[in-house]
Amino acid sequence: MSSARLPAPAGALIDREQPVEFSFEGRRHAGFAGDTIASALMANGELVLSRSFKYHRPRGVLTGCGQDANSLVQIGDQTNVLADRRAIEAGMVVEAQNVFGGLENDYGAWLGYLARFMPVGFYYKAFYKSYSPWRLWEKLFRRLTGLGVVNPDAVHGYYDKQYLFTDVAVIGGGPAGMAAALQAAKSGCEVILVEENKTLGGALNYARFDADPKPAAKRRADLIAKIERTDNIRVLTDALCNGWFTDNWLPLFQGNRMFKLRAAAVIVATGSYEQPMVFRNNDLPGIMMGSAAQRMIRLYGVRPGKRAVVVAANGDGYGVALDLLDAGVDVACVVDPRPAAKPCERQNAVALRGVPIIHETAIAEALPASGNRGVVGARIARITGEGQLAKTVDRFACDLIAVSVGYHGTANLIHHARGKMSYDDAQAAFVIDELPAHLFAAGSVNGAYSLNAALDDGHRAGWAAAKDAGFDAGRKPASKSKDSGASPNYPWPIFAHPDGKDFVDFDEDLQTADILNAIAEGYDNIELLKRFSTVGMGPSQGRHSSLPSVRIAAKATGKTVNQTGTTTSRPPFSAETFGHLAGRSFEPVRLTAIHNRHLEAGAKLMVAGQWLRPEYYGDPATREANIRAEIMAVRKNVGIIDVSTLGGIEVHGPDAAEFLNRIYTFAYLKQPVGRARYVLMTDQSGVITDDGVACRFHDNHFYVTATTGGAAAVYQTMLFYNAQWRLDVCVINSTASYAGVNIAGPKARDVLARLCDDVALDGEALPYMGVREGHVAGIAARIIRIGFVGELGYEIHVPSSQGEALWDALMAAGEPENIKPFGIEAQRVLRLEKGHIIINQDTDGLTHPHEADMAWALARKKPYFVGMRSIAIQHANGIERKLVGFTLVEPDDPAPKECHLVIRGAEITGRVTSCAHSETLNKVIGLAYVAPDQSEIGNRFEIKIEQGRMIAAEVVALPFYDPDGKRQEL
Amino acid sequence: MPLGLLKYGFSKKHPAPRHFVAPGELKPRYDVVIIGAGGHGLATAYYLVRDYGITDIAVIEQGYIGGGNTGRNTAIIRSNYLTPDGVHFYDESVKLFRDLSQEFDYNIMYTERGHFTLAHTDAAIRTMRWRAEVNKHLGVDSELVMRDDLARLVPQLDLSDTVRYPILGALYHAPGAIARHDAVAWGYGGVASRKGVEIHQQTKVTAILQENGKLIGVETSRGTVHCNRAVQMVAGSSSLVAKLAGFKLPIRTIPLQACVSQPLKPILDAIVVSGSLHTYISQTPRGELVMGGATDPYPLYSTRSSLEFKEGLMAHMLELFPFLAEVKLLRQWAGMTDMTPDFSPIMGLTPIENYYVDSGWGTWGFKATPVVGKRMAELIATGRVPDLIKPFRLERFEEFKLVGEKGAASVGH
Amino acid sequence: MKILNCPLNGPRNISEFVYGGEVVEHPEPHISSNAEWADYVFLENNTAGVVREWWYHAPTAYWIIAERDTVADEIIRTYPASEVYGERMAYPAPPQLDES
Amino acid sequence: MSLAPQDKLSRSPIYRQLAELGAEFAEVAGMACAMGFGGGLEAEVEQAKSLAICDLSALPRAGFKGREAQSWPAAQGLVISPDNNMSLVQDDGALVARLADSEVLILSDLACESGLCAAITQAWSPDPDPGVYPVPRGHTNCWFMISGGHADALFAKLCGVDLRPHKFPLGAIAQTSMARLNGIVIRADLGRADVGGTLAYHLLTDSASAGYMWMCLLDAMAEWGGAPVGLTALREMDT
Repeated sequence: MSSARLPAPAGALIDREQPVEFSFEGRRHAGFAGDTIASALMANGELVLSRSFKYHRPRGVLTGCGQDANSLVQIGDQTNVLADRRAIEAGMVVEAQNVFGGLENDYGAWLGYLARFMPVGFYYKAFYKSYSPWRLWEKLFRRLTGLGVVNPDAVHGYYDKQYLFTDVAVIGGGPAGMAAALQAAKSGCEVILVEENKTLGGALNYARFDADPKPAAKRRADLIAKIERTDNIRVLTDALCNGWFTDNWLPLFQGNRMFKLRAAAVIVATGSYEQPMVFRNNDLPGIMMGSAAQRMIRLYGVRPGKRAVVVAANGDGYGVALDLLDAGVDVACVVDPRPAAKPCERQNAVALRGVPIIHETAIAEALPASGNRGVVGARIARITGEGQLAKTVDRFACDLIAVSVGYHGTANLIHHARGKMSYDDAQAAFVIDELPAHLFAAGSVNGAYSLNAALDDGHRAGWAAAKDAGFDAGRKPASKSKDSGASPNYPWPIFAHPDGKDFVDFDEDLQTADILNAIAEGYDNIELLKRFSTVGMGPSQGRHSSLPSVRIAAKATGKTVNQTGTTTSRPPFSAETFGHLAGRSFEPVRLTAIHNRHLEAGAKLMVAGQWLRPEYYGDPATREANIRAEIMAVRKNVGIIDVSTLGGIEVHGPDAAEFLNRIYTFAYLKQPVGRARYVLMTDQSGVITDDGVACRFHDNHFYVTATTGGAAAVYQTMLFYNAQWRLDVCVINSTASYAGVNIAGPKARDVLARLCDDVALDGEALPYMGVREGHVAGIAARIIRIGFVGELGYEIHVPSSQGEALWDALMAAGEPENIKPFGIEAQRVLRLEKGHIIINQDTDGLTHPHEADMAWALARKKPYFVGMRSIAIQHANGIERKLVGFTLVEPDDPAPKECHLVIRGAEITGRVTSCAHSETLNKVIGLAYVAPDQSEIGNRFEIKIEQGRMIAAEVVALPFYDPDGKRQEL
Repeated sequence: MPLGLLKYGFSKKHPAPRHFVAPGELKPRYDVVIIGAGGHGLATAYYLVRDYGITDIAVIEQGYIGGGNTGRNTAIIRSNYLTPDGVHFYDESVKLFRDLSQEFDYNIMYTERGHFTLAHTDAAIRTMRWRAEVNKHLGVDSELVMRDDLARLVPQLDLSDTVRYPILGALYHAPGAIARHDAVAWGYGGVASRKGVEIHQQTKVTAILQENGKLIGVETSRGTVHCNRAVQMVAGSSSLVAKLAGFKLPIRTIPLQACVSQPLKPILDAIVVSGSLHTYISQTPRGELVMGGATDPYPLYSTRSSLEFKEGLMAHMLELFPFLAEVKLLRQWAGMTDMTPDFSPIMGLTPIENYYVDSGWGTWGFKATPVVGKRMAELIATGRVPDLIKPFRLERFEEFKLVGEKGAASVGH
Repeated sequence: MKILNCPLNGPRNISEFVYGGEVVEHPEPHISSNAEWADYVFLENNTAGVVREWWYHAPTAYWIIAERDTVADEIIRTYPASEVYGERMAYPAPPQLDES
Repeated sequence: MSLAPQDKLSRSPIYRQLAELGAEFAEVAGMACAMGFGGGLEAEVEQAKSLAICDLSALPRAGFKGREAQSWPAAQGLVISPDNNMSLVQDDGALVARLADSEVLILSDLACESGLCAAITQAWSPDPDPGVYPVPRGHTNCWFMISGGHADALFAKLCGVDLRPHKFPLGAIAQTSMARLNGIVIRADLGRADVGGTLAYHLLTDSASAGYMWMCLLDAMAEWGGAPVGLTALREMDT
C-alpha cells in the first residue's frame, strides 16, 4: 500500500481488512472500504480530481467533505458525483468531467492561456456580430460549458418517500447538535437527530480542540453513548436535510428515500464552512482547508502531503499543524496573519515542537508544480495593510498549504426560513439577528465556535425548542463554559495579486479583478454582481465565494458589508437528484366496473380525465371500419356503451328543485317526478362549464348526471354555492356508486324487455325522457330513457359492484340481435348526426350559451341562476360568433378536421369544432363557429383545410338526423 | 477569438466603459416617470429615447435592475398563441428580439431552439391544431406534429404507450427561442442610461399624485417627483400600485416557481412544454436544464420556494424524460405573477389621465419585453393607443369582451 | 408545505385543500350596473395583507373560510362558512323580464 | 373448490387481482370474498400481525348524510360519538363513524353478525322527509383493512397524516388524501388491547380506483414483507 497511508488510529472510517479496487481515468487503484474516492486517490498520490470550469486548471481536495466543486466526477450514468463524499466500491469506474483528452493532458487547458481575453462577462461583449452570429458560437459554448455527461438511455432507479413526524428535529450531529438533542429529550419529547455523515460527532471526528486530543475524544464517546441510550432520540445518519420549507417541513435524503419530516420545533446545528484565503494560485491541488487536511488524516488515514505550510489565523489552525506533525508531515512554518499576542495552548504546543511561527504575514503566491498539477512552494510576505503585502518575500518549499483563517456559518436552512442575519465586524462574520418562530440555532452556525461554547449553546437551544414544542423542559440549563469568545475569523483574508489567478470563486474561475471590473462597469448591486459575474452561481453555490465577494464589493463601493448585503441562499442546500424528488409516481387511474370486459372485447383505450375509456373496439389497422360498424349497429340494430364515467350526483331535500334552479340555467320547479330534464351549467361569468340530465325520482330527490371528469368540479361548485345559500338540500356525489350503460338502437327495447319485468318499457308507460326505478337482470336499476345518440335508447344505472353482471346480461340477451359494444368515437359521430354538442369540444373556455345557440336552455323568468346576469349582459352586447351545423357544398371535398378555420377574406371568423363523414346520411357533417352574419341557414362560408386549401360549406338546420325525433321517441 | 475581446487582453487597465451610468440625486421633475426597472420598464425607456427622442425620464425601482420577474423567468420566446390578437402582438416581439444584440452592441444570447407543446389527449390535439391553424394563417411557423415526427425531432422523449399519459403529438413552433433574460434588461437599461435616462434603484413609489383625475406626479421614498405622464410596469405588485392610483385590476398575484439543474453537457436542444403535465424544460448555453411548471395553488405576495413544487414537477418530468432520474437539481426560486381571468395582459389607459398601465403578464411577460417597450412608448409619447395593444385594454372586462387565450394558456410560458 | 387548520379535520397539509377565492358579496344581480357586476365577476382586491378566503377540504367536501395573511403566508383563523352565512339566502324576482 | 367471483352478481372491484394471487373465495353478504390465500390460517395470522392487507369490499356498510345525521340514526338506536372523526363500536360489533355533524358511516363487524347496516337502510324512508339521506357507501367505496405492527409505517409512505398508534387512538378517523386519492382511515385494532391486540386500520376509498390503491399498497408493503391475507385470518384475530 502506498506511502501516503498512515497507520491506525488514523483513519477512523476505513477498514484496513477490506481492500477495494476501483479505477480513475482508466488507472486502477486500491483503497479500503470506507475510503471516499478522493481519500483513496490521495492515498495513491493522485492529487488532481478535476479541471476547473473555465480555464481547465487542475483542482484537488479543497474541503474534503463534499462542499466544493473541485471534487465533481462522473461514475457511469451518474454525473457530478462528489468524490470526497462517495465511498469507493469494488470495480467502480470513475472518470473526470469536462475535460478534453483526459484529466492528465486536458487540451481544454489552452483556454487558460486566453484568460486575459476573457474578462468578466466576456460572452456579453462579443459573439453576436452578424458576420459570426451567436447561433454558431453557441454550439462551441455548449460543448465547452456543462460538467457531467447524461446518458439518454440511463434507466430510472427506484426511489420512494416517507413522512416523518417529531416534536423536535435537530439538524446536525456535531457537539452542539448532540447536546441539543440530549437536552430536548430530557423533556420527554420525541427528537429526531439528523446527521449528514456516517457517524455522529461533527468536528469532534476530525478537529483538534486541544493540544492533547484525548479529552475531546472522550467527550465525543460519552455524547454518542448517551444518545444511543436515549429512547426518545431517533438518529438518522447518512441523512441530508436539504432545505427548510414553510411550517418546519424538512426533506431528508437517505439512500433512495426522501423523508418529509414535520417538526414542531427545529434546531439548526449545521456548523460552518471553513473559508479559503485569496492569494495567487490559491486554487492549486495541495492547497486545502485545514479541516480538509485533518479529515484526510483522522477519517481516512491519509497523509495530505510531505511538507506543509500552515496558514493559521486561529487556534484551530494550530490544531491543524499539530495533527500534521503527528501524521509525520514536516511543517515548514505556520503563517499567522495576526500580530503576535498571548498565544493559545495549541500555539504553544506547536512552538514547543520547533515549528517557526511567522506573525503578520500572509501567502503572496503559491508556486505551482509543472502544469499547475500541484504546489512546490509558497512565497510569504509581511502584511502592510488590509490586503496589502510587502514586496520582499520569504520562499518556503512545500507540497501542501493548509489554510485556517476563519469560518462562514452554514446558515442555508436559516436563510430558507427567512431568518435575519447581519455582518458583525467584531466577529468578522454574519451573525443571526432574528429567527422565525419554532426555529432555533446552535453551535458555530450561531457563533459558538469553541467546544464548550458549542455544547452550552446546544443545551440552551435544546431546552428552548422542547419548551416551544409544548413540553416541560424544566429550568434553563446554566452555561458552563468560561470562553474568551475570541473570534476565529480573520477579517480580511484577501491578498489580490497584480498578475491575478487569485481566485475568489473556484467554481467559476473568478479572480479578484473580475469582481472589481464588474463593479466598475456598474453592476454594483450585490445581486447584479452575482448575475453578471456569476460569482456564487456554480455547483457550490457560494459556500466559499460569497463572503470574499461581498467584502470586496463593500470595499470597492465604499459601503459597509451590511449595506452591501448578501445574495439570497435558496433551496436546496446541496444538489439533489430528480429521482428523489419524484419518488414513486402516484397517478390515480379510475376504471369502470366493466373495464375488463372492454379489454376482452379488444377495446382501444383512451384517456378521459382520470378514466380510461374505449375509443373503439377491434384492430387499430381497421380503425375507421370498426367505428363505422359500431355506428351502423346502433342505427340499424342495437349497440351498447359503458357510460359509468358520467358523473352522478344525488340532490335530496325539500329545496332540491330550487337548488337546481339556481345551479343550472333551465327550470326545474315544475319538473314532474319520473321525468328527466337537460341541465346546463354556467359559471358566474356566463361561460358554459358542464351539462347532463336531472332525473326526478321524488319531489325531494333528483339524480343529476355530469360530464365524464366533470363530476368533482360540479359537486364542489354545488357545495360552494350552498355554503352561501343555505338551502335545505343534501348533495351527495355518487359517481363511483353507479355503473351505467346506454343500450341504444331500434331493437334496444326488445333486448331490455327480456331482462326487465317490473318496469313497463313501452312508449306510453316509459316515454322519451322518462325515468323509472326497477330491476334489470335482477339488479336494482335506475332506467333513464334518453337519446344522446338519437335512437330509441335506455341508460341503465346500477350499483357499480354489479356493473359487470349487468353488461354480461345485456350482451347475452342481445345476442339474437347481434348487440354490439360501441366506443367514444362512434358515439361522437352518432351525437353529431343528432346535433348534440359536447362541452369542451364544441365549447371553449369563453363560450356562453347564446354563442353555442343554446338560448333554448335558458329559463329567463327565474329570479336567479349562476351566470344569469353575465349572460344577459353578453346577450345585450351582441355575440361575435355562433355555433352552426354545416355540410359541404361539394360532396367530394375532403372532410375538414376539427379546429380547421372558417375564413372570410383575410379574417378568421370561426372554426370547426366537430366534423365527420356520416355513413348514415352519406355526407360530411359538422359543427362550426361562424360570424353571426354567416349563421343564417343556407348561408355559405369557407373552411381552410390542409395545405391551405379553401372549401365551401353551407349552414344547415340541426339536427342532421331524424329532425322530428321520431326514432328516439319510438 | 473575436476582435471585440482583443482589447481586454492587451490593455493593462480594464478598458470597459461603465455599462450603467449612475444617476445623481432624484430630480423634483421629469417628463416621464416609469415605475419599475424590469425588462418592460427599461425597454419602454429605451424606445422613448430611440423612437421619440424623449430622454427626460426617471425609471423608479424599489429593488434593483431586472430583479423582479425579468431575472426569475425561464427566458422562453415564442409567438404560437391562439388568438390573432396574441399572435400579431408576440410575432412583433420575436422580430424585435432577433436584432437586439446588434442594437445594444451587447450579446443577449438569443437562440432559436424549436418549441414543442405536447398533447396527451385528443382534446389537446384539437387545441394544438387550432393554434397551428391560426399561426399558419397569420404567417407564423407552427405545425401539428404526431408521434413519428416527434420521435425524430425530440428523440429524448418517452413516447411509449405504457406511461400514464401517453404523448399523442405536439404543436411544433420552430422559431421558439431562448435568450439570457438578464442581458435583455441590462441591454435596454445600459443603452437608455447612457443616453440620459435616470435609473433610480432602491427607490419605492409610495403615492400616485393626481389633480382632478389627471396625473401630476409620484411620491417616493426619496421625495416627491412631478411629471407629465407615468406608467406602472411592476409585475407582482400591479394591484398594489394601481391601488395607490385608486383603481382595481382583475389580477391575482400568484407565485410561479422554477429551478435549474447542475450544468450538463448538451442533452436537449428543444424547448419542451407539457400543458397537461404542467411541465416545461430547456437547456441554457451554460448547460443548466431550466424547468418550471404551473403557478402555485393560491395567491401569495412572496417569493418563497416550496418542496411540493419540485416533487410534482419532477414526477412529471421523469414521465417525459425517465433518463434524467440521476440528474441533480441545483437551485430553485420563485417570482410573483399577475394572473388575469383570460390569461392575457392588461395594457393601455387607466381611469387617471396621463397614467398608463402595463400589467397582467401572468407567466408570459419576458417574451413580450421588446414589443411592450415599443408600443407602450408609442402610447406614452403620442397619447394614442396603438392598434396592436387595443385588445388588451382594461375596459374589456366591463364589456365582457375577454381575450380568448384561455384555451392555449395552461403552462405554455 | 403549509399547514391549514380545518375546523372539522384539524391541522392538515394545505395540499388537501382547494383555494376558492376571496369572500365577496355579489351585488343585486338585476339592478346593479354592468360595471358593478363586472367588478364582482372579474376584478380582485388582491390585498397584500389579511384576507377572508374560501377553502375547500377535498377529502370531506367541506367549504370553510380562512383568514390568511397573503404576505407572511400565515393562516390566522379558520371557521365554518356558517359563521358568516347562517341564513337561507333568497333572490327577488327580476324587476322587468328580458324577453329577447 | 372455492366459489368463483363471477358466480355472483356483486363483485369486488379487485376480484381479478385477488384471484391471480390465489385467493380462495366464499360468499359474504352476496359477494365472493377472499377468505384466504392457501398459505394456511396460522401463517396468515402471523402475516396479519406483521403487515397485511385484506379486501373487505364484500362486507355490509351504510352511510347517511343530512342535517339530521345525528338525531335520526340515534333514534334508530345507534350510539354515535360526541366528537367528529371518532367512531364507536356498537354492542353487536358494528362500527359507527361520525364523519361530520352531518354525516355518519356504518361498517359491519368482520364476522358479519351485525345486521345493523341492513336494518337501518330498511328503516329509512323519504316520506315524511327525514332530513337525512342514504349515502351508497357500499358502492362508492372499496374497503380494505391494513393490519400489523408495520401498518403505521406503511401509511407513512402514502399519507401525510400522523397515524402512529400513540398519536392516533383506537376509533380515531382521518379523512385525508392517500396516494393522491381521497380516503377514510379508521383505527380499529384486531382483538382486545388488554390481551395483545393487533394494530389495524380500515381504509375506504374510491371503488373505481380500487385497483390503483391495491397496487400502491402492495408496492409500499414489500419493504416489510407485507402481503394480502383472507378474511378468515382477521376473523380469527378479532375474537
